[in-house]
Amino acid sequence: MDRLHLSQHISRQFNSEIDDVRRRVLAMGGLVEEQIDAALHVLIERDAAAATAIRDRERSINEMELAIDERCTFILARRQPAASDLRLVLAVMKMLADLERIGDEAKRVARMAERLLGDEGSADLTAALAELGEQARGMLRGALDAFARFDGDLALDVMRRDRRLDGLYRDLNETLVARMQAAPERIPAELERLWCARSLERIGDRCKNLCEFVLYLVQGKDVRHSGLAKGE
Amino acid sequence: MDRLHLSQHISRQFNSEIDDVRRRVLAMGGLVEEQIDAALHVLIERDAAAATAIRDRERSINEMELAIDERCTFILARRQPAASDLRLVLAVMKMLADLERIGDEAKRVARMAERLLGDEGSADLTAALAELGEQARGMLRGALDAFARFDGDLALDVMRRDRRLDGLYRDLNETLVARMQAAPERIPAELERLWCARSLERIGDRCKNLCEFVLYLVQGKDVRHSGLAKGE
Amino acid sequence: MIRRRLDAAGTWLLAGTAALCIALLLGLLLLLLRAGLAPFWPAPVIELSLHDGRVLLGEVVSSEPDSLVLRGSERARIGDAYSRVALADIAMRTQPPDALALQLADGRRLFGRGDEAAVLAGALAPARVLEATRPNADGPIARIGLFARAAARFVGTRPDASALGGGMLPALLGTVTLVLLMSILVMPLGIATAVYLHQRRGFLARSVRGAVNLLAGVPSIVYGVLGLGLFVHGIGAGIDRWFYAERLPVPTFGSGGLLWAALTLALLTLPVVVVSVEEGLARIPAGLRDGALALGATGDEAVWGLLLPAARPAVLTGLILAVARAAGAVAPLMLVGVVKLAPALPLDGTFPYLHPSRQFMHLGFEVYDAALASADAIRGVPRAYACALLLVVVVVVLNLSAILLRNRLRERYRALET
Amino acid sequence: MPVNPVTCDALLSPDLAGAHARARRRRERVRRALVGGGTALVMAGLLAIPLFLLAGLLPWQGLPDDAWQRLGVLAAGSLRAAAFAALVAVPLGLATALFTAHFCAPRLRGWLKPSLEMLEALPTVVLGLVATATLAPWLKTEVATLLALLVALPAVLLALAFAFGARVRRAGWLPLWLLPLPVALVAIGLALGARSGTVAIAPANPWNALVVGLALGVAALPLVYSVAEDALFLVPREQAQAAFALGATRWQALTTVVLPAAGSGLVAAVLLGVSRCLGETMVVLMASGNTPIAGVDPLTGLRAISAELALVLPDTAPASTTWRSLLLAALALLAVTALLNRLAEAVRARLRRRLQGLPA
Amino acid sequence: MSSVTPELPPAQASLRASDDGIALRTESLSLWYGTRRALDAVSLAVPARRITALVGPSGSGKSSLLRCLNRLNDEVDGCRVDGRVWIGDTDAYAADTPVHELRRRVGMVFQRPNPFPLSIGDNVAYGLRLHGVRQRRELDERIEAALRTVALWDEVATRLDDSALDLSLGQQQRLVVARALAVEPEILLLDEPASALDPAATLRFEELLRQLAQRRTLLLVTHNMQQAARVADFTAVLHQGRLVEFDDTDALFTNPRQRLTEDFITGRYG
Amino acid sequence: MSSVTPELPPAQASLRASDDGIALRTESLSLWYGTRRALDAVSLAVPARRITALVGPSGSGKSSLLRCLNRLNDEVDGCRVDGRVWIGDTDAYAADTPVHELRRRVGMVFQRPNPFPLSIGDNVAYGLRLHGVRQRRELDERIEAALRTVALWDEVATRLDDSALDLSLGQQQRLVVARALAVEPEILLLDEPASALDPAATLRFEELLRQLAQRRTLLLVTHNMQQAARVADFTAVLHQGRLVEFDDTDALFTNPRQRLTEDFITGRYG
Ligand SMILES: Nc1ncnc2c1ncn2[C@@H]1O[C@H](COP(=O)(O)OP(=O)(O)OP(=O)(O)O)[C@@H](O)[C@H]1O
Ligand SMILES: Nc1ncnc2c1ncn2[C@@H]1O[C@H](COP(=O)(O)OP(=O)(O)OP(=O)(O)O)[C@@H](O)[C@H]1O
Ligand SMILES: [Mg+2]
Ligand SMILES: [Mg+2]
Ligand SMILES: O=P([O-])([O-])[O-]
Repeated sequence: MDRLHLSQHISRQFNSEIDDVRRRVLAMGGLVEEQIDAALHVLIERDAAAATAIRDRERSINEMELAIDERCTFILARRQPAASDLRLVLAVMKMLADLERIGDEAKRVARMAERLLGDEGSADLTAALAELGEQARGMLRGALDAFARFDGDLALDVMRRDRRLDGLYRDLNETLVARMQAAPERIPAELERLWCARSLERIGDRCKNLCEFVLYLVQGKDVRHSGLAKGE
Repeated sequence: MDRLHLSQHISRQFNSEIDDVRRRVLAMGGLVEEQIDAALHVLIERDAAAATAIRDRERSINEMELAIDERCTFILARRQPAASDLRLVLAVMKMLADLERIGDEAKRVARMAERLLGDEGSADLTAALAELGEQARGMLRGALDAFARFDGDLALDVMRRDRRLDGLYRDLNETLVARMQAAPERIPAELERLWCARSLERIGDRCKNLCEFVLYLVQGKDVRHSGLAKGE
Repeated sequence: MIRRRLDAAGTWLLAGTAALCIALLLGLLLLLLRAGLAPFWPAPVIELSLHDGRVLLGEVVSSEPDSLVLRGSERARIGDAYSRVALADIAMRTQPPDALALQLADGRRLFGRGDEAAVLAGALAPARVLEATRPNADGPIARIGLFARAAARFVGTRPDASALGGGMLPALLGTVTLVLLMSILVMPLGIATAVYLHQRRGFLARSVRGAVNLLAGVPSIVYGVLGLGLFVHGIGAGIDRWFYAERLPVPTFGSGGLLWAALTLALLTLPVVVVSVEEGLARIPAGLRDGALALGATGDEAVWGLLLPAARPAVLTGLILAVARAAGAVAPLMLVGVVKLAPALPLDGTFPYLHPSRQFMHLGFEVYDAALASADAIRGVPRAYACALLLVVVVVVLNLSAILLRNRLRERYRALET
Repeated sequence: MPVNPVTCDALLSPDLAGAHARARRRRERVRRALVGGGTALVMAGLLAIPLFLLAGLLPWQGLPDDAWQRLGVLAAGSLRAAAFAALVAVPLGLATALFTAHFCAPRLRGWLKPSLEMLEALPTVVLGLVATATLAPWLKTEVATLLALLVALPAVLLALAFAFGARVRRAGWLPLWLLPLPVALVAIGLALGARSGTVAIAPANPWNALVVGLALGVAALPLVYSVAEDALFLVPREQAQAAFALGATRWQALTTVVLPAAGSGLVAAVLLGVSRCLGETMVVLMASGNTPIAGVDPLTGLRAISAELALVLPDTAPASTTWRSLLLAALALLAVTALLNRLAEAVRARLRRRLQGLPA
Repeated sequence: MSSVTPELPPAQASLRASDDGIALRTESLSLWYGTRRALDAVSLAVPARRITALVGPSGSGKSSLLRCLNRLNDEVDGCRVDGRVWIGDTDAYAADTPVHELRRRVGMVFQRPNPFPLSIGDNVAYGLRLHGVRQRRELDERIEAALRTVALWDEVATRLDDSALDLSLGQQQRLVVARALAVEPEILLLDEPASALDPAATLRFEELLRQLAQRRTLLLVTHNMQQAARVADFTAVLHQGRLVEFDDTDALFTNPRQRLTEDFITGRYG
Repeated sequence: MSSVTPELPPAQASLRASDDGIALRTESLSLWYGTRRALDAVSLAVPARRITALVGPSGSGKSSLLRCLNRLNDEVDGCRVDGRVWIGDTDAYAADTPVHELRRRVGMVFQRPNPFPLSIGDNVAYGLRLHGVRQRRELDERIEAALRTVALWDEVATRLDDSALDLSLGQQQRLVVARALAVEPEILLLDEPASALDPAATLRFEELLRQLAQRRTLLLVTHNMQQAARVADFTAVLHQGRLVEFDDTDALFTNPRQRLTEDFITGRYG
C-alpha cells in the first residue's frame, strides 16, 4: 500500500531511501513489540530466562533508533523533502523517540517483573496486569499497522482505545493501594506492581503519540494536545 | 553569542526565522522553569494559589510547543537547511518534546502537591523534596543556558549533575517506602510524594536529554544512549 | 498627445520609405519584364496613308506625343528604312490583314501586302527567309506561338553577323561557364583560407585576415586592371613565349580569355567567400569543438569532420554572394577578354571541350554594347533589355538554387544557432 | 551494457590499430598541406593587386605632366557621382532598415529583406541600361516632376501620419497600405507634367550626374540596407522588450535604445555604400555621358575613374605613359575604397564587440 | 490532470472577499498563440505587498501569464487574450487604458539581466525620462533612491557614468530592478530573474526581493521550487495553462491540497 | 580564507591509503592562465565507481580542474599546468601519453548539450569511428548498447537517422552522455551537465547518473548544492583554487569540518 505515493519519485534512490526508513521503523517496531511480549512473559509466566534477551534487544532498539534518526537527518540534508515526504521523515523522527521509550518501559517492566519473581501475588492481580499489558501491546500493534498502511482511521481507532487502558490502570492502582494498606510488609512488591502498571499505561500513552504522528503524516494535521477531537 | 554563526546568512529572513525559533525555545524554557517553580512553591510553601496559573501556563506551553514545531517544519520545508542550521532545527524539534514533558511533570507535581496540602508530612521530607526540585530546576536552567549559548561544555556539566539527582531520588524513595511501611494509613500521601519525587527525577532525565541535543547541535555528535563517554 | 503624434509621424516616414523601396523594386521588376519581353512580341504591321498621298507600310518602333517612328522594309541593309512621321500628317492608319512580315537571316525585316511581299522576298532577299508571318491576321494563340519562337531563337541561336539580330546563345554559355569556372576556382581556395584563419591566431593569420578585409570592397574595375596587366600581359604573354612560341605573334594566352576572366573574378570574390565561411565557422558554438576533442578527435578532425559540415549554410552563403558578384561584374571583363562577337564558343565538342584561352561573349557586356555601341540604336535598346532580362534570369536561377539549398541546410542546423 | 575494459583500438587486431593510427596521421598531414597551400595562394593573389599597381608605376618620372590634373578631374567626377548616389541610397536604405528591423511584422520582413538583398545581386549593367535607356530620356523633360515628388511624398506622409497615425497601433504592415501612395503620386506628377506641356528644368546633358546618382543610388541601396539592418537586428530583442516594459512606445524604444546600440553599424553602412559608389563602373560608364566636366551641377555630365579605366585601358599599350597614368588612377581608387572599407570594418568590429558584451 | 478542480481554491476565495489586500487580479484569463491555448481560464488574485511565486513545469504558461499582466503580449503576433486583468481598479485590457501608463505601473524584470548599453545612471533614468522627468536635480535624486533601494548605490555611486555593461551579472540584475523601480511601479513582475546568477548572487537577489516586498507587490516566476519556498509568501502552481493551486507558501510546501502540486514540489512526475 | 588547512583532509588520506578504489588522482595540481593562478596545489583522489561532486563558488576553479583531467586545457592559450594527474596507472601529463587515447578514457559532458549536427546514430558512432571502429554491425551494436544505457533507446530506436538537433534538451544531454559512453571511458567528467535542463529533466538526468555510477567513475561539477547533495557519494569543495574539504556527502552536508564549507553550503557568505 502506498497511499502517499512514496515510491513514485523520479529518483529511485530517494524511493529506496524512503522505503528503507519505513521498513526500518517497522522492524524497530517489531523489536519493541517483542520487547513487550518478553516483558509480559516474565511478568505473567514468571520466566526469568527472557531477561538477557531483553537487554540485548534493548541495545539493538537503541542502535536502530540512532541509525534511523541519522538516516532521516541525511534525507533532510540531502533530499530537501517537502509535503508528504517531509511529513514522513519528521513523523518518523518523532515516532522514534516514542518507540524507544516504549522499549524502555518494557525493559523496566521486565526488570520489575524479575524482582517480583519471588512474590506470589494474586491471580487476580496477575490477570489485571496481563490485561493491561495485552491492551498496551494491542495499541502498539495497531499504531504500527496504522503507520505501515498510512491509515489515519486505524490510528484514530487506536487512540480511542487509550481511554480503556487508563481505566484499567486506575482500577489496578486502587486495588494495589488497598493491598498495600492491607499488608504493609508487601509494600515493596506492590509498589513494583504499581510501577509495572504505570509503565504499561505509559506505553499506551506513547502509542497514542505514535498514532498522532501517523495522523500528522497522513493528513498533515498536528493533533497533539487537542486530542481526538481534531483528528476526526 | 553566536558560535554557530546563525545570524550570518545572506537571507536576513532566514536569520530572523532561526533567531525567532531560538528565542521562542528559550521563552518556552522560561515558562517551563516557571512551571517548576510554581510546582515547587505549591509543594514546599503549601500555597494552593498557584494552581490555576499552572493550568494556564501548561496550556501556553503546549501551544508554544506546537507553534515552534510548526515553525521548524516550515523552515525545513522552505529553507532546506544544512549543517549547523539543520542540526539546530532538528535539535529544537526534539528538545520541544522534552521541554513539554518537563512541563507536564511539573504540572503533575503541582497536582499531587495540591493533594498533599492537607497532609502535614515531615520537615525532612519537604526539605528532601525541595532539594530534589532545586536540583531539577538547576539542571533545566543549565540546559537552557547551554542551549542559549551553544555551550557544549556546560551541557556536559549539566549531564553530570543527573547522577546526583538520581542519588537523591533513590534515598528519598527508600525513606518513603520505610514511612509507608511504618504508617500504612499514610500510604496514599506518601505515594503522592513518591510520584512527586519520581517526576522530579524524570525532569532531571529529560534535562539530560536536552543537553544531549545541545551537544548534537554544537558538535554534530549524537551522544544518546552512549552517555557522557562520547560527549567528552 | 503631441508626443504620440510625433512618434507616429516618424514611424510613418519610415514606413513610407519602405513603401517607396518596395515600389522601386516592383517598378524595376515590371520594367525589366516589359521591356525585356517586348522585343519578342509580334508587332502589328501598319499601313499609314499620309495627307500628301504617300502610303507607308511597316512597324511602329517608337511613338512620341506628336510623332512616331516607323520601320519600313529594309532593302539594302539593316537599319536603312526608318522614317519619322508627324501625327498631323497621317490621314489614315490601318492594319491590313493581308500584311506580311518577313524576317531574313541577315537580320533585315521586309513588309508587304499579299503577293507584293513574295515578290519583295524574291527580289530583295537573296538571303534566306527565316520566318514569314502575317501578324495582323494571327489570333492571340498564334501570336503567343510567335512570341515563344522568337524568345527561343534569342536564347538558343547564335547572333547574326551584324550583331543586331539573332540569338544570344554564346553569351549565355559564356556567362554560365565563366561563373562556374570562377566558382570552381574560388571555393576551395576560399574555404582553405577560412579554415586557416579559424585555426590560427599568429602573425601570419592576422596579416592574411588583414589583406582579405582590405580587399573585400575594392572595386571590380581595379581587379580588371590587375587581370589585364598581370594575367594577360604578364603571365599570359609568358606562357605564350614558353609554350606557344610557334604561333606568335598571334597571342594564345597573351590576350584576354576565359581563364583570365575567371581568375580575375575568383580573386574579386575571394574575400567574400573567406569572410562568409570564417564567420560561419566562428558562429558554431564552441561546445561542438570541445565535444569532439573530448572524444579524442584532433583539432583538424573536428574542423573537417564537424565544424565545416555544420558551416555548410555559411559556405553556400559565400557561394551565393560570390556568384551574385561575379555574374554582375562586367567592367573587369571588358579588360580581360570579353568580346562583342566571338568566333567560337569557349565550350564545344572538340577536345579538350573547355578552351580557357578563348575569348568569350558575356550577357552583361552584350547589354552594354547593344545599348550604347549598337549600329542601330532603335534595335539596340530593346535587344539590350532582352539581354538584361536573360542575365537577370541567369543570376536569379543561380542564386535561387543556392538559396534553396542553403535554406534546407539551415533548417537542419538551426538548433545549433540558439 | 557490458563494460569492456579493452580499448576500441585494441578491438581491432594490433596491426589494424596501428594502421588506423597511421592513416589518421597521414590524413592529418594532407589536410594541413592543403590548407597551407591554399592560403598561400590566396595571399599571393591578394597581395598581387597593390604590388602590381605600385610596381607598374615605380619609375615615377615616367608619368605625363598632366596626369595629376586628369586624375583630379576624374576623381571629381567619381566623387560627384558617389555623392548624389549616397543622397539616394543612404536615406532610403537606412530608413527601410530601421523599419524592417524594428517595426516590421515578421512575415513582411520575411520576404522584404531577402527581396531587397536580391536587388544586390542585380547586375549593375542592368541598372546602367535602365538609367541610360529609360531614366535619362524621361528626365530630359521631368526633372521638375521629380523634385515635386521629392517634396510631396514626405509632406503627404506626414499629413496622413498626423491624421491617422495615433489610431494605428501596430505599424507592422504599414508599407503595404502605403504602397499606393508613391505610385499614385508618380501618376499624378506625370499627368500634371504632360498637361502643362512645358519643360520647367532642362538638363544640359541627358546623361548627367542626376541620372547617375539615381541609378547608382539604387545599386548601393541594398548594401546600405543590409549592413544597417544586420547591425540593428543584432541588438538583442530583450533590450527593446525592456524599454516596452518601462512604458516606451516603439519609436521611443528605437530612438533611445536600439539606435544608440547599433548606431555605429549605420555609420559603417554609409561608409560601405559610399565606397561602393566610388568604384562602381557600369552605371557611370553607361549613364554619365563620360564627359570630363568638373563642378557640382547635377545636370551636367561627368567622367569617373572607373569609367576611364574601362574605356581606355583595353586599347592601351602596356608600359606606355597613358598606361601608367591609368595605373595611377586605379591605385588612387584602390587606396580610397580600401581606406573606407577599413574604416567601416573597424566601426563594425567595435559594434560587434559592444553588442557581444550586451546581455541578450 | 483531469482531476484538477477548476473552481477557485479556497485560499484565493478568501483573498477575493476583501479587495483591499489585492493588488492585481485576473478573471478567467485565457490566452492563445494562434490556435494554441497557453492559458486556460486563470483566475488569480495577487495579494498586495507580498511576494507571490508562480511555479509550474516548463511550458505551463508562467511567462505567458506574466506577460499578459503588463500587456507585453500585445507585441506578439497572433497572440489573443480573453478574460480580464485588474491592476488595482484599472481594467488592463479596457480600450481606454493607456498601455504605456499601465506598463509604468507594472514593472517587469526579465530572465537575463538586460541593462541598456548606456551609462549606469542613464539606465535608471531611462524610464523617468520616458515619463517626462527632465530636471537634473530630480533625476539625480530618484536615481540615487532607486539604486539605494537595490543596495547598489554604494558600489556604483562614483561611477554612474560608466557603462552598465561592465557590471557583474548580479549587479546588472540589481540595476535592472532599480531601473524598473525608478518609475515607481505598484507591481513588479519577475520572470525567472535569478536563473542567470550564481548561487551567492541568487541569495543576495532574493534578499533584495524580500526587502522590496515591504512596499511593493511582487509576482515572481521561477523554475526553482526551492526559490519559491525561500522567498514567496504565496505560491501559485500552474499546469498546462491552468491554475492548479494557490496557497500560503508554508502550507503549500508542507501540505499541498492537490496531488499535482504535491507531485511537482516533491519531484514525482513522469 | 587563510584558515584553510592545506593538508589533505582525513577522508582523502584514507582513500589514498588503499589505491584499488581510486580511479583518478591529482597530486598538488596547480594551474595558471597566464599569470593568474586558477588551481593551487589540489590533491584529490576520486573513488572508483562512485559519484564525486565538485562544488564551490563561481570562479573557484571547478571547470578548470575538470578540464585538466582530460587535458582539454591543452587547447587554451596561455594555460600552464603543474603537478600530476594519474588516470588509473597512467600519468596524464607524461610526454609519452597519447592525448587522444587519454581523452577516450576520460569522457566529458558539458554544460549545454552539444550534440553534433549529425544523425542520432552518427553522434554515438562518432567517437567509435575516430578510434577505428568501422564495421557496420559492430557500430550498430555499440550504438544500441550506449543508447540503452542512457535509457534513450526506446525513444529514438526508430529514428536513428533523424538529426540529433531535433531532440529535446533533456534527450540531447542523454545523447551526449551516450556518445561519451560509446567509447567506453573509465571516467566521466561532467561540467554542470543539468544546468540547461528544467527541473523534471534534471531529476531524470540525475537518476541516469546514479545508474552510471554503478560501473563508472563520475566526477560532477555543479553549481547547485542541492544537486550535489542528491546525487554525489562524495563531495569536494573548492575555494579560490584550493581544495577546502573532501568528504562523504552525508557527513559534509550535516557536519562539515571546515568553516568555509559550512558557510558555502548554508548560504552564508559575504
Ligand atoms: N510567442 C509564442 N508563440 C507561440 N507559442 C508560444 C509563444 N510563447 C510561448 N508559447 C507556447 O505557450 C506555452 C506556454 O509558454 P510559456 O513560455 O508561458 O511557458 P513557461 O511556463 O514560461 O515555460 P518555461 O518554464 O519554459 O519558461 C508553451 O507551450 C509555449 O510553447
Ligand atoms: N580561458 C581562461 N583564460 C583566463 N582565465 C580563465 C580562463 N578560464 C577560467 N579562467 C579564470 O580561472 C578562474 C577559475 O575559473 P573556472 O571556470 O575554473 O571556475 P568555475 O569554478 O568553473 O566557475 P563557474 O562556477 O563560474 O563555472 C576564474 O577566475 C576564471 O576567471
Ligand atoms: Mg518562461
Ligand atoms: Mg565552470
Ligand atoms: O563594378 P561593377 O559592378 O560595375 O562591375
